[in-house]
Amino acid sequence: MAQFAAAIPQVTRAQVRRRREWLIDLVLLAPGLGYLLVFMCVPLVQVALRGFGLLAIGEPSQFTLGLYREVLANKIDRDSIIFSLYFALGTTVISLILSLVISALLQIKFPGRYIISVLYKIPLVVPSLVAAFLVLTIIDQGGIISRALLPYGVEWPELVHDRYGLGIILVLVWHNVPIMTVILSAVMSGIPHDVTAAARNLGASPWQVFRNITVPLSLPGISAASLLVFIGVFGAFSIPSLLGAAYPKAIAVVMSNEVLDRANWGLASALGTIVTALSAILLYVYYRLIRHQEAALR
Amino acid sequence: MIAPLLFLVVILVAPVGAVSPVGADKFNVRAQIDLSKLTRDNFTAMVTPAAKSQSGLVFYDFADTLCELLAKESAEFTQQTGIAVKHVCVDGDTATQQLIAEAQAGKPASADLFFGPNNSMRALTKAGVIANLPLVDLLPNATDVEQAAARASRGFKHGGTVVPFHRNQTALAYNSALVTKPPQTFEELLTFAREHSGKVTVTDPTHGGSGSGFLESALLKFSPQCKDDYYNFDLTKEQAAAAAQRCMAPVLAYWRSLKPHIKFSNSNENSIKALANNVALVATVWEDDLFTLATKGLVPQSARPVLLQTGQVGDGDGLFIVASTQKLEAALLYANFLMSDKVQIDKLEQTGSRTARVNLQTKGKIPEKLAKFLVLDTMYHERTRPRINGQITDAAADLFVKEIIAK
Amino acid sequence: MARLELRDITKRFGRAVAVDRVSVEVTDGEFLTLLGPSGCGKTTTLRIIAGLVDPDEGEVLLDGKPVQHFPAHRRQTAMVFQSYALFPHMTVSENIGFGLRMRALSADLIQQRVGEALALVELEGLSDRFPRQLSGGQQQRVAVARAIVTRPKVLLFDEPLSNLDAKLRERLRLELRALQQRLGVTTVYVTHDQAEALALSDRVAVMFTGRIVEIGTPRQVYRTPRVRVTAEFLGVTNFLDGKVAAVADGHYIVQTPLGIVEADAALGVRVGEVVTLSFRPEDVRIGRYEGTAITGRVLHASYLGSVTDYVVESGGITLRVHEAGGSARGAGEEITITLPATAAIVRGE
Amino acid sequence: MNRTWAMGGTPGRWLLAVGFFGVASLVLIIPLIVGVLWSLVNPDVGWFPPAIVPSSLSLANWRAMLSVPEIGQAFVMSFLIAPIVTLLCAALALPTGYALGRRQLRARRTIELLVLAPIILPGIVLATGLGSMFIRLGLSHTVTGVVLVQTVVLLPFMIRIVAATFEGVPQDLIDAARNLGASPWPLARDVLIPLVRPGLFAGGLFTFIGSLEEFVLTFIVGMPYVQTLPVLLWAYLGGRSSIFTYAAVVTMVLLVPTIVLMFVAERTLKQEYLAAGFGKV
Repeated sequence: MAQFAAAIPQVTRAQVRRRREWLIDLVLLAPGLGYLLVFMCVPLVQVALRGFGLLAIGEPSQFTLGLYREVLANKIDRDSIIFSLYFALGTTVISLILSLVISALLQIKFPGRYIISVLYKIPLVVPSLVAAFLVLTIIDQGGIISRALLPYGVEWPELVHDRYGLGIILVLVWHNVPIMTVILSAVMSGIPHDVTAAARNLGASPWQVFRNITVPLSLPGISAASLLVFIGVFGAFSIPSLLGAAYPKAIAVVMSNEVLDRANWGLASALGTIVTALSAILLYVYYRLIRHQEAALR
Repeated sequence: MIAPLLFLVVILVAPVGAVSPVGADKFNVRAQIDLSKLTRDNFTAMVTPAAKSQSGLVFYDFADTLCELLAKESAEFTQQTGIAVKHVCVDGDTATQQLIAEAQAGKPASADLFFGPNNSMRALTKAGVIANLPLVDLLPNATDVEQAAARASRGFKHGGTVVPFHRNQTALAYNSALVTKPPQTFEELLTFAREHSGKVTVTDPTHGGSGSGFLESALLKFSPQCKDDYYNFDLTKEQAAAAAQRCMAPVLAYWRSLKPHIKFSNSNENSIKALANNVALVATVWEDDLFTLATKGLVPQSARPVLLQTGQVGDGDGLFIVASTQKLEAALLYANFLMSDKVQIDKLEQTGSRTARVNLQTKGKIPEKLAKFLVLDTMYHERTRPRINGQITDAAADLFVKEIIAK
Repeated sequence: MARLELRDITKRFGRAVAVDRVSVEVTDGEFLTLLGPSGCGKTTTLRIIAGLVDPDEGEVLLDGKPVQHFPAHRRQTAMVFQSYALFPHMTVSENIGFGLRMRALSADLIQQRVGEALALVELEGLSDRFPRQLSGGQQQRVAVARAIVTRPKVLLFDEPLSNLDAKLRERLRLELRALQQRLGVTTVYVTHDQAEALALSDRVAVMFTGRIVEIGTPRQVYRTPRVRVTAEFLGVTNFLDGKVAAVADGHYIVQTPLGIVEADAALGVRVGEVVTLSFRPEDVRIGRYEGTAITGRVLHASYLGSVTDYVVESGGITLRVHEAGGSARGAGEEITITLPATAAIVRGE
Repeated sequence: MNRTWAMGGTPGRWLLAVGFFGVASLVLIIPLIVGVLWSLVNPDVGWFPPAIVPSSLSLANWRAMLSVPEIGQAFVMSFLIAPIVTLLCAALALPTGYALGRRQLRARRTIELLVLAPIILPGIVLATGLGSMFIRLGLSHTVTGVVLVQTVVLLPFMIRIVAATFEGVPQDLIDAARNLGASPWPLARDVLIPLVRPGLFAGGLFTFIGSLEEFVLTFIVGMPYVQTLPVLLWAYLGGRSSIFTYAAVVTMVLLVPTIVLMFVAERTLKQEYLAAGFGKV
């Protein structure tokens, strides 16, 4: 065996080995990636094609840009995209600020920290629909807060089904703060104590340490978390469908109406492609930015 | 990597051949019994034996308010007959699309019976989902069905294949503890809204029948000249859109003055919730919705329904047998059960859903403490109006969103 | 017991050459140390011997038989890792017995040999502890026990002492050497610590940038390095350029700016050639003795305990000079020093 | 002064603790109590403003909900689907996660992006594609279909957690085992698997809870036949009809098992696993 192997020239042997390694990789990757290829990529390709009138369901297939023209010409669809971008941005910014503060404070030892570090994860396992219900019972007109304020003659503003999507943002913040906090706490606890101690030693106040040391060193986590939350919220369906105003509607709600109520797969696909494309652009920008960022931190 | 992927795409999207309807040349449904011999009189004798051998009926029920009740009634039917029924609460539009998609794909339908939204019946018939049996003429319990509702749904003439199971009524609801004199005309409503700005809630017409019904009532009031079009059910989609365009102007004018003082809600129930939370003093509702939620303690005792003098539209929804069913006889038996006195009266008592059966005596069947959530019988008969051509409503609603809501 | 031979081993990672045509022979029972700065390829070479890394070219021979195609688990080498690599989920005795279990030995035999190994590293009482319950030194012993218990043909050490404090390191160094000699097992030891290499090894192979630049006994590589980097790496040294003036019975007479210094024979050096001499600070004596004595001025003195380290300037050239003990000469003081009788000629930049 | 406050002298620490618990009760505990109260509202009396606490409580809503099979079926469906999805994800993610965590892959970036995609893709887009595809495959409205779509969105978390766990096993330990004579199978059995077990457990728990929570895909692919608890909750929250009291009942039925599960397995939900699942992009 060894002699046989020795007889083969070195280069070929290396190639054989490389091919074998590649085969092993392939076999190992096949279950997971194969699954995703079949059940994610295929439908996505279908959505993309259907957005151009191909593979149409219930109508003749024909290449057309009409669906996109329809979307862009329709103020309702345009408004829904803008509305989704709006509450995604709002949710991301508010969640980021809150979770930065929470994560930073969680780095400090205080009585009951362990309980808090368990409690704050509850929203992670609570379905967002449950969150919607719980928040509704609190902040809706007629919710607990408005009832508590009634005797004082304070009129509680409309926070649910309102035009500014405040209820949507509130529930999404409730749900996303823990996710962000998990990511940010992990990053922050990775910052060596020496570094912050050094900054303190050089005369920085706690706030200055937070601003000049903690936040910059957490940037990779901050950007990743923000991206995840933003894209996730941008396509959110259940919360906006329950807490949204009659107008404008979130893009996902418009899509589901097109699909479920009108079986208008073509238009929904065009909208879906736009949503995906916007997310992809964002992801691309993120990677461009992160490359610089990472290079700087290394 | 790309090639196999494309291959997969092709395989998975290859169109499935349309399948021709099953059954005899006259009926699009397969039966054990001879359907051509079936009449109202021999119904029970003919259907029952065959039905007994069939079990596992699937019944799609789209009405939110009836979901709980019909689950119980289904269980009772099973107990009586031994025929198991799976009662599924569905979203009307979704289920419609599902059944159509299944029919187009040549797949057996997920449901054997569908109690569905009446404006879906046109599309469902076109797609061959509805068994072409004139249930209204066959079911013994359907003898006394109101003629206006028997053979058409929302203007679509189905010839009795869809039996009217449930009648309902759009209305205004108000809080009688805070509103002594409820608005009874559109003008009074406008005045009321101006005096109590933000305290009137209207359902978005694209999000709930209480809203689109209100829109139809407004069309009837402000553009009476279009009445012929409203009730012309032979219009094409384009003609309907043109009619809506023509008739909407005064309605839009009214709405422009009303809009600053009202709030839109995005579902029938949210309008009622606004009332319950004291956010609204007046709201557009379905009468049976108000009633049902009242039984669950979600409507304050002081809430009352009222109809505008110029009329508000009422409607109803029907149920039909799905053409691809393998359990036709059991489905027939079940449909007849749903039209029975007991179910129809339970329905009224527990959910405020009116019946299409004119001879059914319901007087005294409503518990005293719930009767106040129904429109008085005299007012109902005087002010109810049939719903107009649904295609006009759809076109009008689109215009409404564009001109009023999105502004 | 075995003889290990590497022939022209080359390993590239991407475009970087980690190991560059390394050839070396380790005789039966010999203790060879691969010494070099980090990144010189010594650990990679060790892993190639263990079969954990596949060489791109070259052969690994054990008792004359090529083994480079054997997977790691059939190499019959045992390695002690820098991190110890103790299995955190196994007790001490389970860790030690792991290799024996892999060889499907009987339970009794495993127990017996684990017991012996524990005794050998003096850890008898700790057999049921988990690694995280042990001190660093104890973990190190477990790692050693785990390696020797399989009775490997070749024992491999990858900087096994680098995670210990200085005192413990020195003690374990002695223990390791004693253990190796008792077992008589062929050993390859990787380190960047020159003192460790000198203390432990039969021979030291000095590696730079993937190559073995010099190999010899500790004495040879320290006292008479042939290569400039070796001299530099193995402690403080003085370099002095000069011209070969004459050759006499295997000795060179080299004329340097500071005077005549003799050098050991080196291959291929001709009279008239300019060479670099290397000599250690302790070879320069303070005071006037036989040989070339010069005067210089102390620029800087630091007391190191066993010696005092002086930086001495003479004729524009600075030299490092060590004097045993702690006589206190201050900066600026004029002193006389005697250059060493012999120095080594080194090559290379 | 400043120092005491922010860096936590003793008073500062107590202040921080009080603050945290205050916020936690406001955003977690009070909503839960209000949720419980809503499920106990007496339908004959109701709970209207300005009452802060219902004047009369009853179990009528629970009785009403439990008298129809709907909620029981949804419960069974949820807890039937979740373990199947978890097992499927584990089976698919183990080899792939291993490859990502431990092997040198040539197209690593692409593969990582592919695995990331379902996490950041809006569920509704996937649902649109899968919905139409499953109708053609006859998988719509089936448990199989729902299991398959949930797996699409949960598999990436599993793969990422498994990969991170495998990655976290020091190469030295693997090398040591091989060096000590472990061939691939004993290596996996005696060293690798015991070392990654906590990670696998965390991934499994994560997937299980994820499946219990998943809504949009289940909704679009499973409706109306496959109704899980979140779908039912959506229905009662206004998706179908807005019946707050019933929604409260469903909420409790859904919430209690998940929170219990979380507390039981709190230790496995370590930050690093969670961060691996959500974190790096």
